[in-house]
Amino acid sequence: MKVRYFAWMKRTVGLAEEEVTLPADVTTVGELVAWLRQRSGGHAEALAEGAAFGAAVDKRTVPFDAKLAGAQEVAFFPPFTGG
Amino acid sequence: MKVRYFAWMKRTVGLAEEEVTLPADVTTVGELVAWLRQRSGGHAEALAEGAAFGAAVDKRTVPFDAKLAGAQEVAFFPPFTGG
Amino acid sequence: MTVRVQESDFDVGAELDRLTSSNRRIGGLAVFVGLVRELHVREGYHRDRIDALTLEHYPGMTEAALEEIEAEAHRRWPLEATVIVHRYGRLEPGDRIVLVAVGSPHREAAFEACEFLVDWLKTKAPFWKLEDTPKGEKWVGAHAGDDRAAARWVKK
Amino acid sequence: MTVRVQESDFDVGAELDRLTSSNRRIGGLAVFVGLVRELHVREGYHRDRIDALTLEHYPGMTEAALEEIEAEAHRRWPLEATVIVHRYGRLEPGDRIVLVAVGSPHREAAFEACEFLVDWLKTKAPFWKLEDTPKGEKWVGAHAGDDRAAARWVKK
Repeated sequence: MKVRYFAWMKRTVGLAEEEVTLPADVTTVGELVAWLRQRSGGHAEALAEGAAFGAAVDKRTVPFDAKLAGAQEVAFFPPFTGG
Repeated sequence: MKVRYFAWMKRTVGLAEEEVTLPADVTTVGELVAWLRQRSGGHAEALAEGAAFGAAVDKRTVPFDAKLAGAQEVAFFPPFTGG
Repeated sequence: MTVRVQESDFDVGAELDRLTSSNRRIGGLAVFVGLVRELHVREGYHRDRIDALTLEHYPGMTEAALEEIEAEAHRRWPLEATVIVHRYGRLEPGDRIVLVAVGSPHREAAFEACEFLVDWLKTKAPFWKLEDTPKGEKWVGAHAGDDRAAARWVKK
Repeated sequence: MTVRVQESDFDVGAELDRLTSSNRRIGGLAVFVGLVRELHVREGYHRDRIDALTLEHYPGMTEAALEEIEAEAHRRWPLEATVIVHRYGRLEPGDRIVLVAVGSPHREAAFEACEFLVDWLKTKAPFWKLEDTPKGEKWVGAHAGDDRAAARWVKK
Protein backbone atom coordinates (compact mmCIF):
# COMPACT_ATOMS: atom_id res chain seq x y z
CA MET A 1 0.00 0.00 0.00
CA LYS A 2 1.21 3.49 -0.81
CA VAL A 3 1.21 6.22 1.84
CA ARG A 4 1.50 9.85 0.73
CA TYR A 5 2.13 13.06 2.66
CA PHE A 6 1.33 16.62 1.58
CA ALA A 7 2.36 20.19 2.43
CA TRP A 8 4.17 20.56 5.77
CA MET A 9 3.54 16.89 6.63
CA LYS A 10 5.68 15.88 3.65
CA ARG A 11 8.55 18.03 4.94
CA THR A 12 8.20 16.86 8.53
CA VAL A 13 8.06 13.18 7.61
CA GLY A 14 10.86 13.78 5.11
CA LEU A 15 9.08 11.77 2.42
CA ALA A 16 6.46 12.49 -0.23
CA GLU A 17 5.41 8.85 -0.31
CA GLU A 18 6.40 5.41 0.83
CA GLU A 19 5.34 1.80 0.25
CA VAL A 20 4.25 -0.01 3.38
CA THR A 21 3.16 -3.54 4.16
CA LEU A 22 0.62 -3.50 6.94
CA PRO A 23 0.62 -5.91 9.85
CA ALA A 24 -2.66 -7.80 10.14
CA ASP A 25 -3.83 -5.77 13.16
CA VAL A 26 -3.77 -2.44 11.28
CA THR A 27 -7.21 -2.29 9.67
CA THR A 28 -8.33 1.37 9.95
CA VAL A 29 -6.86 4.74 9.07
CA GLY A 30 -6.53 5.56 12.76
CA GLU A 31 -4.59 2.35 13.39
CA LEU A 32 -2.38 3.15 10.40
CA VAL A 33 -1.58 6.56 11.90
CA ALA A 34 -0.54 4.98 15.20
CA TRP A 35 1.56 2.38 13.39
CA LEU A 36 3.26 4.98 11.12
CA ARG A 37 4.24 7.13 14.14
CA GLN A 38 6.76 4.47 15.12
CA ARG A 39 8.65 4.67 11.83
CA SER A 40 10.68 7.82 12.60
CA GLY A 41 10.83 10.99 14.63
CA GLY A 42 9.50 12.85 11.58
CA HIS A 43 6.54 10.48 11.32
CA ALA A 44 5.85 10.83 15.04
CA GLU A 45 5.88 14.62 14.81
CA ALA A 46 3.79 14.93 11.63
CA LEU A 47 1.20 12.41 12.77
CA ALA A 48 1.19 13.43 16.44
CA GLU A 49 -1.99 13.04 18.41
CA GLY A 50 -3.87 16.34 18.41
CA ALA A 51 -2.20 17.60 15.21
CA ALA A 52 -4.68 19.00 12.69
CA PHE A 53 -4.55 16.71 9.70
CA GLY A 54 -6.94 14.73 7.54
CA ALA A 55 -6.78 11.58 5.48
CA ALA A 56 -7.91 10.24 2.13
CA VAL A 57 -8.22 6.65 0.98
CA ASP A 58 -7.87 6.23 -2.74
CA LYS A 59 -8.31 9.99 -3.19
CA ARG A 60 -11.49 10.41 -1.19
CA THR A 61 -11.53 12.16 2.18
CA VAL A 62 -12.37 9.69 4.95
CA PRO A 63 -12.81 9.73 8.75
CA PHE A 64 -10.12 8.03 10.86
CA ASP A 65 -12.32 5.01 11.58
CA ALA A 66 -12.48 4.19 7.85
CA LYS A 67 -11.41 0.65 6.95
CA LEU A 68 -8.24 0.09 4.91
CA ALA A 69 -9.34 -3.17 3.29
CA GLY A 70 -8.63 -2.97 -0.43
CA ALA A 71 -7.01 0.47 -0.24
CA GLN A 72 -4.21 1.16 -2.70
CA GLU A 73 -3.26 4.64 -1.52
CA VAL A 74 -3.68 6.46 1.77
CA ALA A 75 -2.82 10.15 2.01
CA PHE A 76 -2.33 12.47 5.00
CA PHE A 77 -2.55 16.23 4.72
CA PRO A 78 -3.14 19.46 6.66
CA PRO A 79 -6.47 21.31 6.28
CA PHE A 80 -7.03 22.53 2.72
CA THR A 81 -6.24 26.16 1.95
CA GLY A 82 -7.06 26.57 -1.73
CA GLY A 83 -9.14 29.14 -3.56
CA MET B 1 -38.15 74.50 -19.83
CA LYS B 2 -37.52 71.25 -21.66
CA VAL B 3 -39.78 68.23 -21.09
CA ARG B 4 -38.56 64.79 -22.19
CA TYR B 5 -40.33 61.43 -22.54
CA PHE B 6 -38.74 57.99 -22.62
CA ALA B 7 -39.60 54.43 -23.73
CA TRP B 8 -43.32 53.83 -24.35
CA MET B 9 -44.21 57.29 -23.01
CA LYS B 10 -42.25 58.85 -25.87
CA ARG B 11 -44.28 56.85 -28.38
CA THR B 12 -47.60 57.53 -26.68
CA VAL B 13 -46.98 61.26 -26.41
CA GLY B 14 -45.57 61.21 -29.93
CA LEU B 15 -42.62 63.38 -28.95
CA ALA B 16 -39.16 62.74 -27.49
CA GLU B 17 -39.01 66.26 -26.08
CA GLU B 18 -40.70 69.63 -26.18
CA GLU B 19 -40.07 73.14 -24.92
CA VAL B 20 -42.77 74.50 -22.64
CA THR B 21 -43.38 77.80 -20.91
CA LEU B 22 -45.08 77.18 -17.60
CA PRO B 23 -47.98 79.22 -16.31
CA ALA B 24 -47.29 80.78 -12.92
CA ASP B 25 -49.53 78.32 -11.05
CA VAL B 26 -47.54 75.24 -12.17
CA THR B 27 -44.82 74.96 -9.52
CA THR B 28 -44.39 71.20 -8.85
CA VAL B 29 -43.81 68.10 -10.95
CA GLY B 30 -47.33 66.89 -10.12
CA GLU B 31 -48.83 70.17 -11.30
CA LEU B 32 -46.75 69.93 -14.48
CA VAL B 33 -48.16 66.44 -15.14
CA ALA B 34 -51.75 67.71 -14.80
CA TRP B 35 -50.97 70.67 -17.05
CA LEU B 36 -49.25 68.54 -19.73
CA ARG B 37 -52.25 66.15 -19.88
CA GLN B 38 -54.24 68.90 -21.57
CA ARG B 39 -51.83 69.29 -24.48
CA SER B 40 -52.98 66.24 -26.52
CA GLY B 41 -54.67 62.86 -26.35
CA GLY B 42 -51.23 61.26 -26.35
CA HIS B 43 -50.13 63.37 -23.39
CA ALA B 44 -53.34 62.53 -21.54
CA GLU B 45 -52.83 58.80 -22.10
CA ALA B 46 -49.11 58.67 -21.28
CA LEU B 47 -49.46 60.81 -18.17
CA ALA B 48 -52.81 59.37 -17.04
CA GLU B 49 -53.59 59.24 -13.35
CA GLY B 50 -52.67 55.80 -12.03
CA ALA B 51 -50.15 55.10 -14.83
CA ALA B 52 -46.82 53.78 -13.55
CA PHE B 53 -44.25 56.41 -14.38
CA GLY B 54 -41.57 58.41 -12.65
CA ALA B 55 -39.97 61.79 -13.10
CA ALA B 56 -36.55 63.41 -13.02
CA VAL B 57 -35.67 67.07 -12.66
CA ASP B 58 -32.34 67.96 -14.19
CA LYS B 59 -31.48 64.27 -14.42
CA ARG B 60 -32.20 63.31 -10.82
CA THR B 61 -35.19 61.20 -9.87
CA VAL B 62 -37.66 63.23 -7.81
CA PRO B 63 -41.06 62.69 -6.14
CA PHE B 64 -44.08 64.36 -7.71
CA ASP B 65 -44.23 67.06 -5.05
CA ALA B 66 -40.75 68.31 -6.05
CA LYS B 67 -40.59 72.00 -6.90
CA LEU B 68 -39.83 73.06 -10.47
CA ALA B 69 -38.19 76.40 -9.59
CA GLY B 70 -34.94 76.72 -11.55
CA ALA B 71 -35.43 73.43 -13.42
CA GLN B 72 -34.05 73.29 -16.95
CA GLU B 73 -35.20 69.79 -17.89
CA VAL B 74 -37.98 67.56 -16.60
CA ALA B 75 -38.23 63.97 -17.79
CA PHE B 76 -40.99 61.35 -17.52
CA PHE B 77 -40.35 57.65 -17.87
CA PRO B 78 -41.71 54.17 -17.09
CA PRO B 79 -40.04 52.09 -14.33
CA PHE B 80 -36.43 51.27 -15.16
CA THR B 81 -35.67 47.85 -16.62
CA GLY B 82 -31.93 47.82 -17.16
CA GLY B 83 -29.30 45.33 -16.14
CA MET C 1 -14.17 53.56 -9.95
CA THR C 2 -15.30 53.57 -13.57
CA VAL C 3 -18.70 53.85 -15.21
CA ARG C 4 -19.24 53.61 -18.93
CA VAL C 5 -22.42 53.60 -21.02
CA GLN C 6 -21.77 52.58 -24.59
CA GLU C 7 -23.34 51.10 -27.68
CA SER C 8 -20.40 48.81 -28.51
CA ASP C 9 -19.56 45.49 -26.89
CA PHE C 10 -16.96 45.25 -24.12
CA ASP C 11 -14.08 42.85 -23.59
CA VAL C 12 -14.53 41.23 -20.16
CA GLY C 13 -10.94 39.99 -19.93
CA ALA C 14 -9.50 43.40 -20.80
CA GLU C 15 -11.84 45.17 -18.36
CA LEU C 16 -10.80 42.88 -15.51
CA ASP C 17 -7.13 43.22 -16.35
CA ARG C 18 -7.48 46.99 -16.23
CA LEU C 19 -9.24 46.70 -12.87
CA THR C 20 -6.53 44.62 -11.20
CA SER C 21 -3.39 45.89 -12.89
CA SER C 22 -1.12 47.74 -10.50
CA ASN C 23 -3.28 46.86 -7.50
CA ARG C 24 -1.78 44.06 -5.40
CA ARG C 25 -4.35 44.39 -2.62
CA ILE C 26 -7.18 42.68 -4.51
CA GLY C 27 -7.69 39.10 -3.31
CA GLY C 28 -11.08 38.51 -4.87
CA LEU C 29 -12.85 39.81 -7.93
CA ALA C 30 -16.61 39.26 -8.11
CA VAL C 31 -18.04 39.79 -11.56
CA PHE C 32 -21.48 39.79 -13.12
CA VAL C 33 -22.14 39.70 -16.84
CA GLY C 34 -25.74 40.12 -18.01
CA LEU C 35 -26.63 38.58 -21.35
CA VAL C 36 -29.64 38.69 -23.67
CA ARG C 37 -31.62 35.45 -23.30
CA GLU C 38 -33.51 34.00 -26.20
CA LEU C 39 -36.50 33.15 -24.02
CA HIS C 40 -37.81 35.62 -21.59
CA VAL C 41 -38.36 33.52 -18.48
CA ARG C 42 -39.92 35.32 -15.57
CA GLU C 43 -41.48 33.86 -12.46
CA GLY C 44 -41.58 30.48 -14.16
CA TYR C 45 -43.58 31.76 -17.11
CA HIS C 46 -42.03 31.32 -20.56
CA ARG C 47 -42.82 34.24 -22.76
CA ASP C 48 -42.20 34.79 -26.44
CA ARG C 49 -38.91 34.10 -28.07
CA ILE C 50 -36.86 37.27 -28.33
CA ASP C 51 -35.32 38.17 -31.69
CA ALA C 52 -33.70 41.31 -30.38
CA LEU C 53 -33.66 43.68 -27.43
CA THR C 54 -33.30 47.44 -27.82
CA LEU C 55 -32.05 49.31 -24.78
CA GLU C 56 -32.96 52.95 -24.49
CA HIS C 57 -31.41 55.14 -21.83
CA TYR C 58 -31.25 58.73 -20.61
CA PRO C 59 -27.79 60.07 -21.51
CA GLY C 60 -26.29 62.07 -18.71
CA MET C 61 -28.70 60.81 -16.08
CA THR C 62 -27.59 57.22 -16.66
CA GLU C 63 -23.94 57.94 -16.00
CA ALA C 64 -24.79 60.05 -12.94
CA ALA C 65 -27.07 57.34 -11.53
CA LEU C 66 -24.44 54.62 -12.05
CA GLU C 67 -21.74 56.76 -10.44
CA GLU C 68 -23.96 57.35 -7.43
CA ILE C 69 -24.65 53.63 -7.04
CA GLU C 70 -20.95 52.89 -7.38
CA ALA C 71 -20.05 55.50 -4.76
CA GLU C 72 -22.66 54.00 -2.41
CA ALA C 73 -21.04 50.56 -2.78
CA HIS C 74 -17.66 52.05 -1.89
CA ARG C 75 -19.20 53.64 1.21
CA ARG C 76 -20.69 50.32 2.32
CA TRP C 77 -17.83 47.89 1.62
CA PRO C 78 -14.02 48.06 1.66
CA LEU C 79 -13.51 47.93 -2.11
CA GLU C 80 -10.31 48.44 -4.05
CA ALA C 81 -11.76 48.80 -7.54
CA THR C 82 -15.09 48.74 -9.36
CA VAL C 83 -16.21 48.98 -12.96
CA ILE C 84 -19.70 49.17 -14.45
CA VAL C 85 -20.18 49.00 -18.22
CA HIS C 86 -23.73 49.08 -19.56
CA ARG C 87 -24.65 48.91 -23.23
CA TYR C 88 -27.57 50.52 -25.04
CA GLY C 89 -28.94 50.10 -28.55
CA ARG C 90 -29.96 46.94 -30.37
CA LEU C 91 -28.76 43.61 -28.93
CA GLU C 92 -29.41 40.02 -29.94
CA PRO C 93 -29.69 36.81 -27.90
CA GLY C 94 -26.29 35.89 -26.49
CA ASP C 95 -25.06 39.49 -26.58
CA ARG C 96 -23.58 41.02 -23.44
CA ILE C 97 -25.68 43.79 -21.83
CA VAL C 98 -23.85 44.74 -18.67
CA LEU C 99 -20.64 44.14 -16.77
CA VAL C 100 -20.25 44.77 -13.06
CA ALA C 101 -16.90 43.90 -11.49
CA VAL C 102 -15.74 44.49 -7.94
CA GLY C 103 -12.28 43.95 -6.49
CA SER C 104 -11.73 43.73 -2.74
CA PRO C 105 -9.17 42.22 -0.38
CA HIS C 106 -11.98 39.89 0.75
CA ARG C 107 -14.27 37.76 -1.36
CA GLU C 108 -17.31 38.26 0.87
CA ALA C 109 -17.21 42.04 0.37
CA ALA C 110 -16.63 41.60 -3.37
CA PHE C 111 -19.63 39.27 -3.75
CA GLU C 112 -21.96 41.40 -1.63
CA ALA C 113 -21.03 44.65 -3.35
CA CYS C 114 -21.35 43.06 -6.80
CA GLU C 115 -24.87 41.78 -6.03
CA PHE C 116 -25.77 45.15 -4.56
CA LEU C 117 -24.62 46.97 -7.68
CA VAL C 118 -26.54 44.65 -10.01
CA ASP C 119 -29.71 44.92 -7.91
CA TRP C 120 -29.53 48.67 -7.63
CA LEU C 121 -28.65 49.43 -11.21
CA LYS C 122 -31.71 47.48 -12.33
CA THR C 123 -34.01 49.74 -10.32
CA LYS C 124 -32.13 53.07 -10.20
CA ALA C 125 -30.45 53.53 -13.58
CA PRO C 126 -32.65 54.89 -16.41
CA PHE C 127 -32.67 52.05 -18.91
CA TRP C 128 -35.68 50.65 -20.73
CA LYS C 129 -35.87 47.43 -22.72
CA LEU C 130 -37.90 46.96 -25.87
CA GLU C 131 -38.23 43.33 -26.97
CA ASP C 132 -38.56 42.43 -30.61
CA THR C 133 -40.55 39.17 -30.70
CA PRO C 134 -42.26 37.19 -33.49
CA LYS C 135 -45.52 38.74 -32.23
CA GLY C 136 -44.20 42.29 -32.47
CA GLU C 137 -42.54 44.81 -30.19
CA LYS C 138 -43.08 44.76 -26.46
CA TRP C 139 -41.75 47.04 -23.72
CA VAL C 140 -40.43 45.06 -20.79
CA GLY C 141 -42.34 45.91 -17.62
CA ALA C 142 -40.55 46.50 -14.36
CA HIS C 143 -40.00 43.26 -12.52
CA ALA C 144 -41.41 43.01 -8.99
CA GLY C 145 -38.54 40.66 -8.15
CA ASP C 146 -36.03 43.38 -9.03
CA ASP C 147 -37.68 45.79 -6.61
CA ARG C 148 -37.61 43.15 -3.90
CA ALA C 149 -33.94 42.43 -4.64
CA ALA C 150 -33.05 46.12 -4.47
CA ALA C 151 -35.07 46.56 -1.27
CA ARG C 152 -32.76 44.07 0.49
CA TRP C 153 -30.09 46.77 0.51
CA VAL C 154 -32.12 49.66 1.91
CA LYS C 155 -30.46 50.90 5.07
CA LYS C 156 -32.85 50.80 7.98
CA MET D 1 -19.50 21.48 -16.58
CA THR D 2 -15.75 21.83 -16.74
CA VAL D 3 -13.00 21.47 -14.16
CA ARG D 4 -9.34 22.13 -14.87
CA VAL D 5 -6.29 22.11 -12.61
CA GLN D 6 -3.27 23.60 -14.30
CA GLU D 7 0.04 25.33 -13.70
CA SER D 8 -0.41 27.92 -16.45
CA ASP D 9 -2.50 31.08 -16.29
CA PHE D 10 -6.01 31.20 -17.75
CA ASP D 11 -7.73 33.76 -19.98
CA VAL D 12 -10.90 34.90 -18.20
CA GLY D 13 -12.49 36.40 -21.32
CA ALA D 14 -11.89 33.26 -23.37
CA GLU D 15 -13.20 31.00 -20.57
CA LEU D 16 -16.42 33.02 -20.30
CA ASP D 17 -16.88 33.11 -24.07
CA ARG D 18 -16.56 29.33 -24.16
CA LEU D 19 -19.11 29.05 -21.35
CA THR D 20 -21.78 31.14 -23.06
CA SER D 21 -21.19 30.36 -26.71
CA SER D 22 -24.06 28.43 -28.25
CA ASN D 23 -26.19 28.77 -25.11
CA ARG D 24 -28.89 31.40 -25.44
CA ARG D 25 -30.58 30.53 -22.14
CA ILE D 26 -27.98 32.20 -19.95
CA GLY D 27 -29.20 35.56 -18.63
CA GLY D 28 -26.61 36.03 -15.93
CA LEU D 29 -23.04 34.98 -15.46
CA ALA D 30 -21.59 35.23 -11.94
CA VAL D 31 -17.82 34.99 -11.83
CA PHE D 32 -15.16 34.89 -9.16
CA VAL D 33 -11.46 35.38 -9.78
CA GLY D 34 -9.10 34.81 -6.87
CA LEU D 35 -5.79 36.67 -6.98
CA VAL D 36 -2.58 36.59 -4.96
CA ARG D 37 -2.50 39.57 -2.63
CA GLU D 38 0.75 41.22 -1.66
CA LEU D 39 -0.30 41.53 1.96
CA HIS D 40 -1.91 38.68 3.72
CA VAL D 41 -4.83 40.35 5.51
CA ARG D 42 -6.88 38.12 7.71
CA GLU D 43 -9.37 39.07 10.36
CA GLY D 44 -8.04 42.59 10.34
CA TYR D 45 -4.45 41.54 11.06
CA HIS D 46 -1.78 42.48 8.51
CA ARG D 47 0.80 39.78 8.16
CA ASP D 48 4.05 39.74 6.30
CA ARG D 49 4.40 40.89 2.76
CA ILE D 50 4.20 37.97 0.36
CA ASP D 51 6.85 37.60 -2.32
CA ALA D 52 5.33 34.46 -3.78
CA LEU D 53 2.78 31.77 -3.09
CA THR D 54 3.33 28.14 -3.99
CA LEU D 55 0.21 26.02 -4.38
CA GLU D 56 0.60 22.30 -3.85
CA HIS D 57 -2.25 19.94 -4.68
CA TYR D 58 -3.11 16.25 -4.84
CA PRO D 59 -3.38 15.32 -8.53
CA GLY D 60 -6.35 13.11 -9.23
CA MET D 61 -8.06 13.84 -5.93
CA THR D 62 -8.23 17.56 -6.72
CA GLU D 63 -10.06 17.08 -10.01
CA ALA D 64 -12.44 14.55 -8.44
CA ALA D 65 -13.19 16.88 -5.52
CA LEU D 66 -13.86 19.84 -7.81
CA GLU D 67 -16.12 17.76 -10.05
CA GLU D 68 -18.11 16.63 -7.03
CA ILE D 69 -18.55 20.20 -5.81
CA GLU D 70 -19.59 21.29 -9.30
CA ALA D 71 -22.13 18.47 -9.56
CA GLU D 72 -23.55 19.45 -6.16
CA ALA D 73 -24.05 23.03 -7.37
CA HIS D 74 -25.94 21.73 -10.41
CA ARG D 75 -28.16 19.66 -8.12
CA ARG D 76 -28.97 22.67 -5.95
CA TRP D 77 -29.51 25.40 -8.55
CA PRO D 78 -30.86 25.56 -12.11
CA LEU D 79 -27.54 26.18 -13.86
CA GLU D 80 -26.80 26.18 -17.56
CA ALA D 81 -23.01 26.12 -17.42
CA THR D 82 -20.14 26.13 -14.92
CA VAL D 83 -16.38 26.22 -15.12
CA ILE D 84 -13.75 25.93 -12.40
CA VAL D 85 -10.08 26.50 -13.20
CA HIS D 86 -7.58 26.29 -10.35
CA ARG D 87 -3.86 26.85 -10.70
CA TYR D 88 -1.01 25.23 -8.80
CA GLY D 89 2.72 25.95 -8.64
CA ARG D 90 4.50 29.21 -7.93
CA LEU D 91 2.45 32.42 -8.17
CA GLU D 92 3.33 36.05 -7.48
CA PRO D 93 1.24 38.94 -6.14
CA GLY D 94 -1.33 39.98 -8.73
CA ASP D 95 -1.39 36.52 -10.33
CA ARG D 96 -4.70 34.75 -10.83
CA ILE D 97 -5.23 31.64 -8.67
CA VAL D 98 -8.75 30.46 -9.41
CA LEU D 99 -11.69 31.11 -11.70
CA VAL D 100 -15.24 30.07 -10.87
CA ALA D 101 -17.94 31.02 -13.38
CA VAL D 102 -21.61 30.10 -13.32
CA GLY D 103 -24.22 30.77 -16.00
CA SER D 104 -27.94 30.58 -15.24
CA PRO D 105 -31.16 32.00 -16.63
CA HIS D 106 -31.43 33.95 -13.35
CA ARG D 107 -28.84 36.10 -11.68
CA GLU D 108 -29.82 35.07 -8.14
CA ALA D 109 -29.06 31.40 -8.86
CA ALA D 110 -25.81 32.35 -10.61
CA PHE D 111 -24.60 34.43 -7.66
CA GLU D 112 -25.59 31.88 -5.02
CA ALA D 113 -24.03 28.95 -6.88
CA CYS D 114 -20.83 30.90 -7.54
CA GLU D 115 -20.44 31.78 -3.85
CA PHE D 116 -21.22 28.20 -2.91
CA LEU D 117 -18.54 26.87 -5.27
CA VAL D 118 -15.90 29.30 -3.98
CA ASP D 119 -16.72 28.50 -0.33
CA TRP D 120 -16.72 24.77 -0.88
CA LEU D 121 -13.61 24.52 -2.99
CA LYS D 122 -11.68 26.34 -0.27
CA THR D 123 -12.56 23.66 2.27
CA LYS D 124 -13.04 20.53 0.17
CA ALA D 125 -10.41 20.62 -2.59
CA PRO D 126 -6.89 19.41 -1.65
CA PHE D 127 -4.79 22.54 -2.14
CA TRP D 128 -2.17 23.91 0.23
CA LYS D 129 -0.54 27.31 0.12
CA LEU D 130 3.08 27.99 1.01
CA GLU D 131 3.93 31.67 1.37
CA ASP D 132 7.35 33.00 0.56
CA THR D 133 7.86 36.06 2.79
CA PRO D 134 10.88 38.22 3.66
CA LYS D 135 10.98 36.27 6.96
CA GLY D 136 11.03 32.90 5.23
CA GLU D 137 8.55 30.27 4.11
CA LYS D 138 5.25 29.80 5.89
CA TRP D 139 2.43 27.34 5.30
CA VAL D 140 -0.94 29.05 5.29
CA GLY D 141 -3.15 27.68 8.07
CA ALA D 142 -6.77 26.82 7.42
CA HIS D 143 -8.97 29.82 7.94
CA ALA D 144 -11.80 29.53 10.46
CA GLY D 145 -13.77 32.01 8.35
CA ASP D 146 -13.59 29.63 5.39
CA ASP D 147 -15.07 26.82 7.45
CA ARG D 148 -17.86 29.10 8.63
CA ALA D 149 -18.50 30.21 5.04
CA ALA D 150 -18.66 26.61 3.82
CA ALA D 151 -20.91 25.62 6.73
CA ARG D 152 -23.57 28.05 5.46
CA TRP D 153 -24.28 25.60 2.65
CA VAL D 154 -24.63 22.41 4.67
CA LYS D 155 -28.06 20.93 4.06
CA LYS D 156 -29.91 20.49 7.30
